Amino acid sequence: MLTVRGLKGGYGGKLIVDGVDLDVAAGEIVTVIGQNGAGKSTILKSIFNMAPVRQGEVALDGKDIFSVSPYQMLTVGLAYIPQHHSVFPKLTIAENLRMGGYLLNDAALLQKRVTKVEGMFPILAQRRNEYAASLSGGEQRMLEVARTLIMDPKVIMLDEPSIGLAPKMVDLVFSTARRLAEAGKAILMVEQNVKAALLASDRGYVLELGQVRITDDAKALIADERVSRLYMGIRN
Amino acid sequence: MRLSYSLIVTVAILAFGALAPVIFKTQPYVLYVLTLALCYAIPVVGVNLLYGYTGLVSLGHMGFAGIGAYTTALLMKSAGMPFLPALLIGAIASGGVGLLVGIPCLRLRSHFFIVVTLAVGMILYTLFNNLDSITGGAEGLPGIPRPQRFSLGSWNMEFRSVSGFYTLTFIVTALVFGLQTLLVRSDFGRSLSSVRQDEALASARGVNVFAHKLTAFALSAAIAGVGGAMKVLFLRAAAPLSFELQESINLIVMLIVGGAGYLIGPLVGAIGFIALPEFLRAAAELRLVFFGFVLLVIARLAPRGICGTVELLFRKLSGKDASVVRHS
Amino acid sequence: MSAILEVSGVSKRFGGIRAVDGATFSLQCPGIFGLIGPNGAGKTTMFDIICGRHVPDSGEVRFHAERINGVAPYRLAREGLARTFQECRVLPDETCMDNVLFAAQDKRLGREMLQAVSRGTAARRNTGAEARRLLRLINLERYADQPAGALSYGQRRLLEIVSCLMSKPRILLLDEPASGINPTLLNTLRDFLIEIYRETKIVFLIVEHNMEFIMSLASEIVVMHQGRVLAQGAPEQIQSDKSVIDAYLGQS
Amino acid sequence: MATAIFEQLINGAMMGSIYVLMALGMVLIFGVMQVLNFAHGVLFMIGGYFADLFFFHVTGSYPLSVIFSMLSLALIGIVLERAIFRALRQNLPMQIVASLGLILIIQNGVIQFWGPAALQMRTSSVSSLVKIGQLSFTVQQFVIIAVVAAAVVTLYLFLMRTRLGTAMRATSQHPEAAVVVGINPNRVYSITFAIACALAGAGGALLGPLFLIFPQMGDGPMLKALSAIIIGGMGSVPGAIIGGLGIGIIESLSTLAIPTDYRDTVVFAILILMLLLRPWGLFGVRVRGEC
Repeated sequence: MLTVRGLKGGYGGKLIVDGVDLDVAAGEIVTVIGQNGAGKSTILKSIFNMAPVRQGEVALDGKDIFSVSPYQMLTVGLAYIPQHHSVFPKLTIAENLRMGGYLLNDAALLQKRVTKVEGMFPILAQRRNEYAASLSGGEQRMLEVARTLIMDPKVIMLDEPSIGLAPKMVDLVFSTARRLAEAGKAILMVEQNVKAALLASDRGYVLELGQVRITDDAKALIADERVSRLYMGIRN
Repeated sequence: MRLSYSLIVTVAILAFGALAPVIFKTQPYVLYVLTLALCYAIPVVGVNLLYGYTGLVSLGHMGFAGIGAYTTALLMKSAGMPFLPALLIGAIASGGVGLLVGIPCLRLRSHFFIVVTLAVGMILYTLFNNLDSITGGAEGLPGIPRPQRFSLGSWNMEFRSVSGFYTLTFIVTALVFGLQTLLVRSDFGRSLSSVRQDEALASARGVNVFAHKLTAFALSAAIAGVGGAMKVLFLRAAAPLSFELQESINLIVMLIVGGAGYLIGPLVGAIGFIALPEFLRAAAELRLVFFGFVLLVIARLAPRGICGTVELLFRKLSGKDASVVRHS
Repeated sequence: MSAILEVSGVSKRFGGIRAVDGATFSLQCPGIFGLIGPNGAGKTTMFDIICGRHVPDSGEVRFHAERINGVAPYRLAREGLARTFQECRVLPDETCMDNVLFAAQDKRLGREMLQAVSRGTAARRNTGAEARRLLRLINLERYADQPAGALSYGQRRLLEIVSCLMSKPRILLLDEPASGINPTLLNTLRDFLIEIYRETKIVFLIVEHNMEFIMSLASEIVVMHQGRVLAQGAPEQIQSDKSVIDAYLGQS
Repeated sequence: MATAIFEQLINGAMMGSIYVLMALGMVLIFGVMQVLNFAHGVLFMIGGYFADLFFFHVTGSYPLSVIFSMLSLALIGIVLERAIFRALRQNLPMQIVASLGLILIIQNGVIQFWGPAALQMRTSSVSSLVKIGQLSFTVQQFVIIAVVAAAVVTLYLFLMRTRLGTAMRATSQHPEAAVVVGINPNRVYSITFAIACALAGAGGALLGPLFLIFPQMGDGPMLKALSAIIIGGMGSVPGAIIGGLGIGIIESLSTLAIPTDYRDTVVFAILILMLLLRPWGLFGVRVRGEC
């Protein structure tokens, strides 16, 4: 589904991601872990064409989407949820969802998609006329996922979805990701919460200083000694 | 090479300035326009100290020039005070008002600070226009005496004639430019420049950013006051119209076109804006339209005015690296 | 002998989030100290509190037994606290030499005005030699007269550190010096830091993500997690500390 | 006394409406693009000149010439945004230099093209009077208040109900998230500028017939509109509306107490007090962090 070859990216003169190859198949959850500053977020920004300095190839279903402008990525099926809260705080939940479908100019289809998504997240349906800022951290995360699903993308990239959430909410986020994968979507996650994320994923990449050091099945990585040593800066 | 380059330019300007009365003996009109340009160059130096070196934009600076002008004019006209003390008190008055405005307003965010200077300029203009008992209201203050004769042994100088007053203005302008050079090429100037480039870094290195901004603002207001006073003495009348919003905008136009952050930027800008068009006989409006386009070019392509472009060309010709060092 | 830097019970909230929550640690003697912790542990906020950029809601920070929390950054700089920035800030329009000399300049308004009148250049001349020596140390001497804006990111990072040293600080705070630096320059940076530590013998406090870099450089590590100090000790001890590994791998 | 107050209230509401038109334009541009457009006054002014041009030379009908004037200003707005302000979004000093450049070009261009003398635009709505008690007002005054009220409601509905309006609000609240959901920021910026300049054009076209159309007619209203958006709270649309109306009414009522020459000073004194005591304004959100 999503293939990335030789990706380089950075900003402010700093080259942070230095040649990364990645693959995410449909129905699969792939997680990228590594200490922060290793370039995890920059990978997603570079794929989505939001990093000022970038090189390499990005293809979705074999089609090259490297030079697609960021606000058109959804039209080719690639969605991205940024790290910090990306809801529109002073828009209502319903308006946030409508903005999720900004690119749809068919009102009926938009309404159909909104009701389908509200079905998946009942909390959003009940409070649809409240401002998004009134939601809790976890609920805002749900709204972001729901908003992204309006365009029914093939690939969804999540930047540290569990950050700042209570454990109960973290499980909800990862189970939702699993539900989406089972529905055939490809999920690429970047995570700080290593153990919980790997438990919920199929495959993982371990990143250090902008390069992939280890790639393996998620279960294998959990048991892999090298991961914790790498986190502690011990040269293996 | 760097020092000699700016030394040559300075000596050349000083020589030409000093000899101007002789060169243009037969054309008093040229001297008239040059004097007017110099009267404008002085407040532009004030704005240069503020924007060019400290990074603060003030849209009401002719208001401070007005305070200096009216103070000096009243002291000379009613109190009969000689020129020098009256000018100094005028400068202190405008500098003082600058301090009073600066203390509360310099802590505001840049958007708000600019709007406050605009509002202060407007309020000062309204006061000049309406305090009839003091400023003579809309008609202004006529009959301002020229400075008395100044004699040194056998050699004496009178300021009634255009060339006489030109020489006086030239001396005052040279002193103001000398003050600017002293301030800029010193530890104080370096701290101001650090405030312009990166306030957080400046304070992390020990610069009291607020104190430096306040000092720069008060100094630039005082210098503007001197400029206002000279212009009023030259025209022998103080009218509110010469201190309204449009005039404050002209100061910034002159600075930006001349070259903000350059010592001779204000002079080049003032001559270019005031003197040049007089000789080209272009209609006033076309001149301003032309300057409008020059501003757009500067805003978009960000060359640093005439001085910046000249330096860039100079560096390219001499093959040195094209990047520009500001306080040349 | 009281500790050089003492942080006791410091807390700071931004909106709902408790960035720093009662952190306490102290640096007793000169040395290179690392301050690490997973994302959102509050180490950057802690760093900014020590530098005076944020005022803590509660608790105290003492530098050589003097209370410094709430003191303005420019006063701290004059007290001998020098810091670098995460985004690496230099004066882009000034030459490298002027950047370094400016850092050493006495920035009290009165002194500056005096110099403007007296035109005294003795102060600048004396520091000129030291400046050239340090520039040679980071082989930037040939760029002395080039504007700092033209340097590469790594070179600007070294110039920033040299500028800090020029003001003869009693403590040097480095904010993620290794981030975005290519491996070859990283060794130059490590050797340079070791070299200047040997020369100055003051406290270096380095906030850093690059574990391999900080573990090989620091003599003592402070680990922060969820706004509190989780552990403090020698690198080897920290690397094998179960609670630290769990903190990083998200067993929180 | 009551009739004098009532008369000033009407005048205040009328002038306040003009300030609202100008303030709405400036607050939209600032809210969505963080650009402070000091040249808004001259755009307001050429709105008047275009209305005069269309009225005398193209269509005889005043309403049509107002609409044509708004359309031409919208076009000018798109060109200005594209050529000048889009690149200056982070650079406040250069925004000012560009604005000053525009002021010089447009103001002196108008003097060159139309001549310095003021234009008289006698429309029917100005000459016919309305009698209330023993006070008489020109119909134009009520036309202005009505048109501005309609403009405010239309703008409100546009921002709240339409896809594009919501996209504009979204971009001003969270630019990165707007891009992520597929909103093209450049398109939003040019539409914002088009609307803002059209509103300014409407202001000029409405005020022109009542007073005179002359090159400096936009300067005063621009300064009042600028004060309005700051007092109302930078970036807050309701703030701009209430700020604009408030200044108009306070200004007119103040003429009962103090000489009319000090009318402007009252407004600027309030502005400075507001900036010192409550820089984030009535409705603005308190922005934390170093000032």
